Amino acid sequence: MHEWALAEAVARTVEELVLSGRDVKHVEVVLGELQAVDEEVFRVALEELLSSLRAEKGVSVGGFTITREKALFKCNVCGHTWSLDEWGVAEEFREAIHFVPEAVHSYYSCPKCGSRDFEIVKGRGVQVRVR
Amino acid sequence: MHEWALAEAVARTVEELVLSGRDVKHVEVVLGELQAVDEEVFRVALEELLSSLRAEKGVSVGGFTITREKALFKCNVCGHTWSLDEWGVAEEFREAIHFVPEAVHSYYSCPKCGSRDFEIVKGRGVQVRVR
Amino acid sequence: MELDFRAPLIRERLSSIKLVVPVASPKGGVGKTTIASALSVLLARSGVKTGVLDLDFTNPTTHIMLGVDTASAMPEEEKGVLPVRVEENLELMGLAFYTRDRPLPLRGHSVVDALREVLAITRWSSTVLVVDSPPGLSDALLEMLRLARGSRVLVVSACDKLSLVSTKRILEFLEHEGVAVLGVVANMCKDCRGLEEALGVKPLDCVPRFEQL
Amino acid sequence: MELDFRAPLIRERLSSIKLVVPVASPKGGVGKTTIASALSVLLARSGVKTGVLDLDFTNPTTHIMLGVDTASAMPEEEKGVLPVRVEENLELMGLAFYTRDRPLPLRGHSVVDALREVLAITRWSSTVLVVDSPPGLSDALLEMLRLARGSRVLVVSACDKLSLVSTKRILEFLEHEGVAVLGVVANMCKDCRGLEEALGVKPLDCVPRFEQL
Ligand SMILES: Nc1ncnc2c1ncn2[C@@H]1O[C@H](COP(=O)(O)OP(=O)(O)O)[C@@H](O)[C@H]1O
Ligand SMILES: Nc1ncnc2c1ncn2[C@@H]1O[C@H](COP(=O)(O)OP(=O)(O)O)[C@@H](O)[C@H]1O
Ligand SMILES: [Mg+2]
Ligand SMILES: [Mg+2]
Ligand SMILES: [Mg+2]
Ligand SMILES: [Mg+2]
Ligand code: NI
Ligand code: NI
Ligand SMILES: [Zn+2]
Ligand SMILES: [Zn+2]
Repeated sequence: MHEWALAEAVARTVEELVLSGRDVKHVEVVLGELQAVDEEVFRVALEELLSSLRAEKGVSVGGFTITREKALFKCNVCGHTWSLDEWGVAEEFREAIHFVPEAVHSYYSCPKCGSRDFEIVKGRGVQVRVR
Repeated sequence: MHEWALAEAVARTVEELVLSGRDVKHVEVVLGELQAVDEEVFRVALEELLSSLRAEKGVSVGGFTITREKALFKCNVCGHTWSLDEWGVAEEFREAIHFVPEAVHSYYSCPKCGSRDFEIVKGRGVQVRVR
Repeated sequence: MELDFRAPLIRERLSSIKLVVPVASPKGGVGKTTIASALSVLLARSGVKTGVLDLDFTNPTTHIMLGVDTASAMPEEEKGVLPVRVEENLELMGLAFYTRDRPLPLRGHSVVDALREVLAITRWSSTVLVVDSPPGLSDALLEMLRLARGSRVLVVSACDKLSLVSTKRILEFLEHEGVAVLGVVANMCKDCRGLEEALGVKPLDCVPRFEQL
Repeated sequence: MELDFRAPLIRERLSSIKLVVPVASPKGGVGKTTIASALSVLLARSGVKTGVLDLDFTNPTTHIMLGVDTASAMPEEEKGVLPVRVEENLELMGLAFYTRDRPLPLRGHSVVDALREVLAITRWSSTVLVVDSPPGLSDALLEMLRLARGSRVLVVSACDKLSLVSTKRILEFLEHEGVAVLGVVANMCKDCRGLEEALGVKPLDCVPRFEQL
């Protein structure tokens, strides 16, 4: 539950873009499934950060939306691709992966060949798209 | 001058594609500027390899063309992008880079900040496109 | 590197640190973890607020050298992540708290992503950050130097032939990059003159081999 | 991994080799290069045609251990590249022939590209290929094991705490990957029983610390 810090990263990026002269109409924050960010806690944090950004530094954006992206994995050894629906992460390891998604390589394998040499193709964690 | 081996790699890939049932109408071999492959020597080698492939294994392709791709670099430290025209590789290092293009990181730097932490964005070496 | 939304926050996190000291050598086993740990304890005990980052993500061992048990100590979560308190003035952050003794096989781009994530969420309360680097001149060290260009690198070198050529390489590399070097610590050497001749540089110190270590 | 036009030729090059033996440990300085070099010389002198690949691209040192001077010996070019002849039955290939004593800073994806290029163009005339791996569980070792899945890994371990946890990690990693392990060579250990207890595995051999090495 360090969603505040993740929201802070988004707010700092928006701040830098606006201060560099970019007119930011809309911010889309994509939450990748693997990191399992708590959307509500994140939303409240980002709202607070953006409002203080407006109040204290006069930096404002049109608005933001939060979307979700399914996780997709691809094995470098056998080429298999799969999702968390097909092969979940055990409960006890989710917190480590929540803080550092790459920790998934210590706890999770390709369901087809068992290798830990795979790519997180999609849905790793927080991404920001700006319009 | 190991163009024969580079042509052999192309021939082996074409062979595998055809034997796996793929109808290969046309092969485009792209020669990236950085590796400085000798086009003529490469062409003669590939022609010989493809004709023996046809004669010995009945594997044939429509035809092949050789195109060239300019090299483009991008510095990870300062973001500068540049080409070999702007900043050439010293003559004495070209042979090493000809055999292993990644050796460029021992002999060549970003012209703007001097860093050797850069990406070879385009034009590294041999690439194959099949239709 | 494409724009990464974590970059501005990473800059802010690192800006609170006065000095970043990567302890590095492309050669393995010359004493990076030992020297980084000893240095950080010395700094802490002389009153300097010191942080240690274990950058050897695929084989973290700094916590063992600092006597921190990853099973019982976890970084606290408070508007981010707080490094683990080792002793007064000394805090440690690394992936071992998340992966423990398990293997963490990572391709280079994953090392970069993990490093950016750690540097974005970690809230240091230190003035000096000692970075225990993995061997090699690859993603971990390159990305750390990219994110903290004002770093001053402490190069650790043993005195055998393999180490000397390795030390010459990283000194040359750091010179190209325009990254500052604090100097070379000669470690486990019977006699440091060989190193001086080979490198043309006087070692900052000549740490002997301690039998019982 | 996207299709790489070099893949079929790499398979062909490696198919002429009966046994690929990566000498590995995620820990640096445990003796990978020393054991890989000693093993390859022993094999060659017992009549086995042996090749050595220095996989430590960003800090190659195997040629020094094998006494090969990269300034005077270059791989010959003949329909590809022939490894350098070290002695009868022993040949060596690595990037040091191209980059010598210079630093070669490489991000992981570049290590992969360079390895594929070397394996595609190199024409081995050996039955056994000993691969001197760099420390860490990253691109070099992962890609080598991906390209040569039938490898049998020789794990080198020292006996101190840092090495033992590192050895446990790579043994666990290789088990997940389903990659065969020849065994563990205990190196520079005063007494190997500690290793046996910690790993629950009997070392293949217990190589002492040779003072003059
Ligand atoms: N000065 C020293 N005296 C005795 N042993 C040492 C000394 N420095 C390092 N070592 C030992 O050498 C091994 C490698 O040291 P380490 O710090 O892990 O090197 P690196 O981090 O460079 O791989 C460790 O077992 C460590 O205990
Ligand atoms: N059995 C041994 N006795 C004495 N010195 C050794 C022994 N094995 C390795 N060394 C020395 O230890 C250092 C590290 O060995 P090296 O083979 O380079 O390890 P790695 O390749 O695992 O990093 C080298 O200077 C080497 O000469
Ligand atoms: Mg290093
Ligand atoms: Mg270390
Ligand atoms: Mg290894
Ligand atoms: Mg080595
Ligand atoms: Ni959280
Ligand atoms: Ni050539
Ligand atoms: Zn798989
Ligand atoms: Zn630059």
